[in-house]
Amino acid sequence: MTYSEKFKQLFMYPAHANQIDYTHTAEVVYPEHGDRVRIFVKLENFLIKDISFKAIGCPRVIAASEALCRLVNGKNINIALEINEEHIRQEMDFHDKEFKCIMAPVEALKKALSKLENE
Amino acid sequence: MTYSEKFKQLFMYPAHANQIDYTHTAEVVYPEHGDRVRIFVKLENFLIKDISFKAIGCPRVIAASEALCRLVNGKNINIALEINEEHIRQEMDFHDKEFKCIMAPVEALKKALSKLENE
Amino acid sequence: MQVYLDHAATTRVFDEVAREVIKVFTEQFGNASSLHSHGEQAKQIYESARSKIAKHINVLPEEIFFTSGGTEADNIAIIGFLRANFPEGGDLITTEIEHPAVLEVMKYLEKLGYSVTYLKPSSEGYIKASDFKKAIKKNTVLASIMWVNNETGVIQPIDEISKIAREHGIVFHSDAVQALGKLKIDATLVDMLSASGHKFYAPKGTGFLYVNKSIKIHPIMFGGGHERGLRSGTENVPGAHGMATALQIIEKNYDLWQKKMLKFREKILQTIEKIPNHHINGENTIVSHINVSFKGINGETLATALDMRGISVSTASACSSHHGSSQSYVLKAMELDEWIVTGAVRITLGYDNEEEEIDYFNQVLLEEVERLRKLQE
Amino acid sequence: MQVYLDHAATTRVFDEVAREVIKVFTEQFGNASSLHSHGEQAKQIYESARSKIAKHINVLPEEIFFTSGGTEADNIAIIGFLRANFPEGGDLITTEIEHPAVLEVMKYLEKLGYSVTYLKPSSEGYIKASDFKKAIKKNTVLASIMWVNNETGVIQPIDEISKIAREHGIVFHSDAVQALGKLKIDATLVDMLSASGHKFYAPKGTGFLYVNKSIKIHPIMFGGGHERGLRSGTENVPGAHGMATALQIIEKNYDLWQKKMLKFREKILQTIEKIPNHHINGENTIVSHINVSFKGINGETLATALDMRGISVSTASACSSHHGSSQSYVLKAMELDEWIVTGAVRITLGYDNEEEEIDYFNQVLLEEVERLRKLQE
Ligand SMILES: Cc1ncc(COP(=O)(O)O)c(C=O)c1O
Ligand SMILES: Cc1ncc(COP(=O)(O)O)c(C=O)c1O
Ligand code: FES
Ligand code: FES
Repeated sequence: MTYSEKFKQLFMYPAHANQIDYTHTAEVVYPEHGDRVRIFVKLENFLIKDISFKAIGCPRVIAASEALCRLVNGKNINIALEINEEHIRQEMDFHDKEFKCIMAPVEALKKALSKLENE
Repeated sequence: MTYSEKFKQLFMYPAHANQIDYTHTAEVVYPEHGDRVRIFVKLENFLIKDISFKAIGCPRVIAASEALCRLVNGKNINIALEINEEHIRQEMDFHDKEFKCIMAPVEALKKALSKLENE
Repeated sequence: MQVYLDHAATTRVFDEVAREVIKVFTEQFGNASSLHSHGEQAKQIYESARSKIAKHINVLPEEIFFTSGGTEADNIAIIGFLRANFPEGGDLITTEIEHPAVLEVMKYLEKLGYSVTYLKPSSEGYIKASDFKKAIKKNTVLASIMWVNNETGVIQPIDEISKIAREHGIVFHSDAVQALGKLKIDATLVDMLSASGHKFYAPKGTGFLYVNKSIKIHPIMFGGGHERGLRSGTENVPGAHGMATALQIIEKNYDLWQKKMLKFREKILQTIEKIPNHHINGENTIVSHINVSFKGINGETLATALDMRGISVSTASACSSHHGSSQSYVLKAMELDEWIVTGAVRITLGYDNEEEEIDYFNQVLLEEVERLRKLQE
Repeated sequence: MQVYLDHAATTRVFDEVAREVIKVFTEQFGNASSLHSHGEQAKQIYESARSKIAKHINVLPEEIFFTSGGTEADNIAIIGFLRANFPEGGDLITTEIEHPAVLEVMKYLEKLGYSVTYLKPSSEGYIKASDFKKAIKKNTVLASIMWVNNETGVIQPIDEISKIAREHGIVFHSDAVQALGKLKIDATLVDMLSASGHKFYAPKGTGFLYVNKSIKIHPIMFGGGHERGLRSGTENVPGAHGMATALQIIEKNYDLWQKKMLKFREKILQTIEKIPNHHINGENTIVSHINVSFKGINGETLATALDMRGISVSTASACSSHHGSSQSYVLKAMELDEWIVTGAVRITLGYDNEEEEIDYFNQVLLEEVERLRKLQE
């Protein structure tokens, strides 16, 4: 499979796979694919001050995790919660619609923030 | 099919396809092969003083006709009558036993000389 | 001088095609099904070849399936179509003048219980569309009629037959092995079409089958599911690229080369006209093809004499066993005289022939016909 | 640096082979079935290739049949043998770890009414001869067991199985696609053997089938009756010559190259030993083959990371659809842990690899495994 230069940058040089002081976290697992993503968020006044991920799985899930982090870091959570498949695909420059697991990090982020909504 | 240099010489440069004053002649036809050979012999005291052929048919029948003429020209008819398949093959340097029509000229010679025996 | 005039048997790979194939052998050598970049590079070349070939015959890339040659394309088309759609039987229409790659498939199918109608050609080597129409039965499910015959070079009325086949809902396959690269082919006239690379200056062991996307077809060989399941086996990337390259070269030079062929053809025909008692076998042929008989001269004998003088032509009447001379079933089906059938030689021009080669051929032809006729006088 | 370590998928055509093939493309380009000298020259090269290949595997030239690849050879062997000898049915023995070119044929035959016994490998990837013996039934007519497995590289006990098959009068076919050129093969151990040229540095679209002369076999494709009726289609002379040339080059350099491979293998294994939590998949493999899993790293992910650094290896666990990750049926049959199956990458050395390539690979492997594991911590 050929990947774009953007994809390659995300997959090979993820900047958000670090450890951060987080306020919220959640994990999503796609068991049939062996994909597992945990998102850590440091929230301050509905602002995503910092974000990071842990990922195990296919190249797409790793690249998508980094893509999400880049998209939402420093943003208001309202913007973060509007991230959809198309945004992720654009950021990854990856357009094969067959692969759904690129949504695992988005789901994890929503799950993490859903706790906030319940607070 | 690859043919030997000897075969090529016989087929391309037959020296005995000329017209001669003959004393005996006979024709043999292999109808299923479309081969037809006539042998002309000029006999003098049981000596083949001259011999020639006419041939229509496959390359092998033409080469064999010339081979026979070369083998028996100037020879005693006893020698001529002993010519067999092996002699012809050697003279032609052609060793594929599948092809029987190389015996057509030999048969024609024998037929021509058989008239002599009956005389 | 060595003169090759047997381009209907096979062609010399174009130098440029050879260079391109070598590049793929050693640079884009990956397996087109591999996910890594070596595989991707190969896949790109492979799919680009598919697109170019599709365009050449006016169909879609996904309608092209690569095969190992014309024989395999014919087999997949006919057997694969019947397995997928009419496994229980049916009537097939073909001709008496097909290549064995179709005829032997038909014989196999007859053993399996299919019925086959064989159309007879005219004495000019032509299948009449009206005969095709008459042959249609209620249970006719497939027709296989070649685009150009390999012995006579006669172009068959594919457009007329196509119309009738469509009116009757009969799927129409055409063996275009002798047509590709020699005629401008619009494959949308038919539902399936076979081609073979080595007939158009590409490497041996290559070919393709066009299958209209509306046609369901099964494989005849099983494995990794390549070519969307129709033809398993590691993709022959250099071969496909070789075919596409050759067809592009032909497209680019087509008009020029056709003119050249026509000129050479005229020169040869003028020479033949000088020789009494000959017969040209087949009318309305492709430009590169001349099939001719000289009375009293066995075709094999003339071909051998020419060969010994450096010229390769072919004959369908070689004697191959003690069972007698094997004769061309194509010329026999045309009901030509015995001397024509046994005397036929096939002269097929190629884009790589030179004028001096043609001149040499003409001279030798005159000499050898005269010489061989003298052997009988 | 570009490093190709996927030689089990396909190989780069040797430069010398490429040059030889080109020569045939443009000089001995005749049709091997033509009677003229262009044809004769081609035929000589073709038959000489057949002899060399026959000698390489210790059989007779007339026992070698050229095909378009390994897939076709497997199909002809199995289907052709059954059509000729047991058209009514019978029991077949094969393994769970065969290539699809055998497994899919078996599935097809099951639909036709044959019964098939699939032998399970040990967790080391090995088919036990004793299991083969136990599987034999009264109506067992054919066994098809590969010489070397394409995923693990494990060498199967062909000699032991051969003995048992002979004792029971069972015809024995072996898919030796991954063995040719890598092991010294004595094909007389089996009755039929398949090979594929592009796996041993010859062009794609080439292959051959050995059939012991005592075995009756039918074609699966019909046409001009080439290859003594078993495989119709214009002879791929350059392809056959390419295969013979490649095998001769390998014969000449065999000992030297095996030593080189062994050294490279040791270097890679030493690197792998430095990495905790790995598993080598398969024991008693050919020298060029290493299949390994690293805990916590998806095989596709590691292969992709290596690819992005210029290194081509392969994995059998790529996710190819929304239906979930497809896993290697070979490793699953070996009943290895889930992480091993999804983590496996296949590293296959070639005779054309250089030491600096191996050193680069080792360094990158260490770095990428560490990096990818860190993503999880
Ligand atoms: C009309 C026709 N069909 C089919 C074939 C078979 O093609 P191939 O020999 O490439 O398989 C040929 C040539 O041999 C042919 O001339
Ligand atoms: C063991 C085995 N058998 C058969 C094949 C099929 O060979 P080919 O793709 O050349 O038809 C392969 C390779 O793909 C293989 O590895
Ligand atoms: S593993 Fe299936 S797409 Fe990620
Ligand atoms: S024609 Fe049959 S061998 Fe002379």
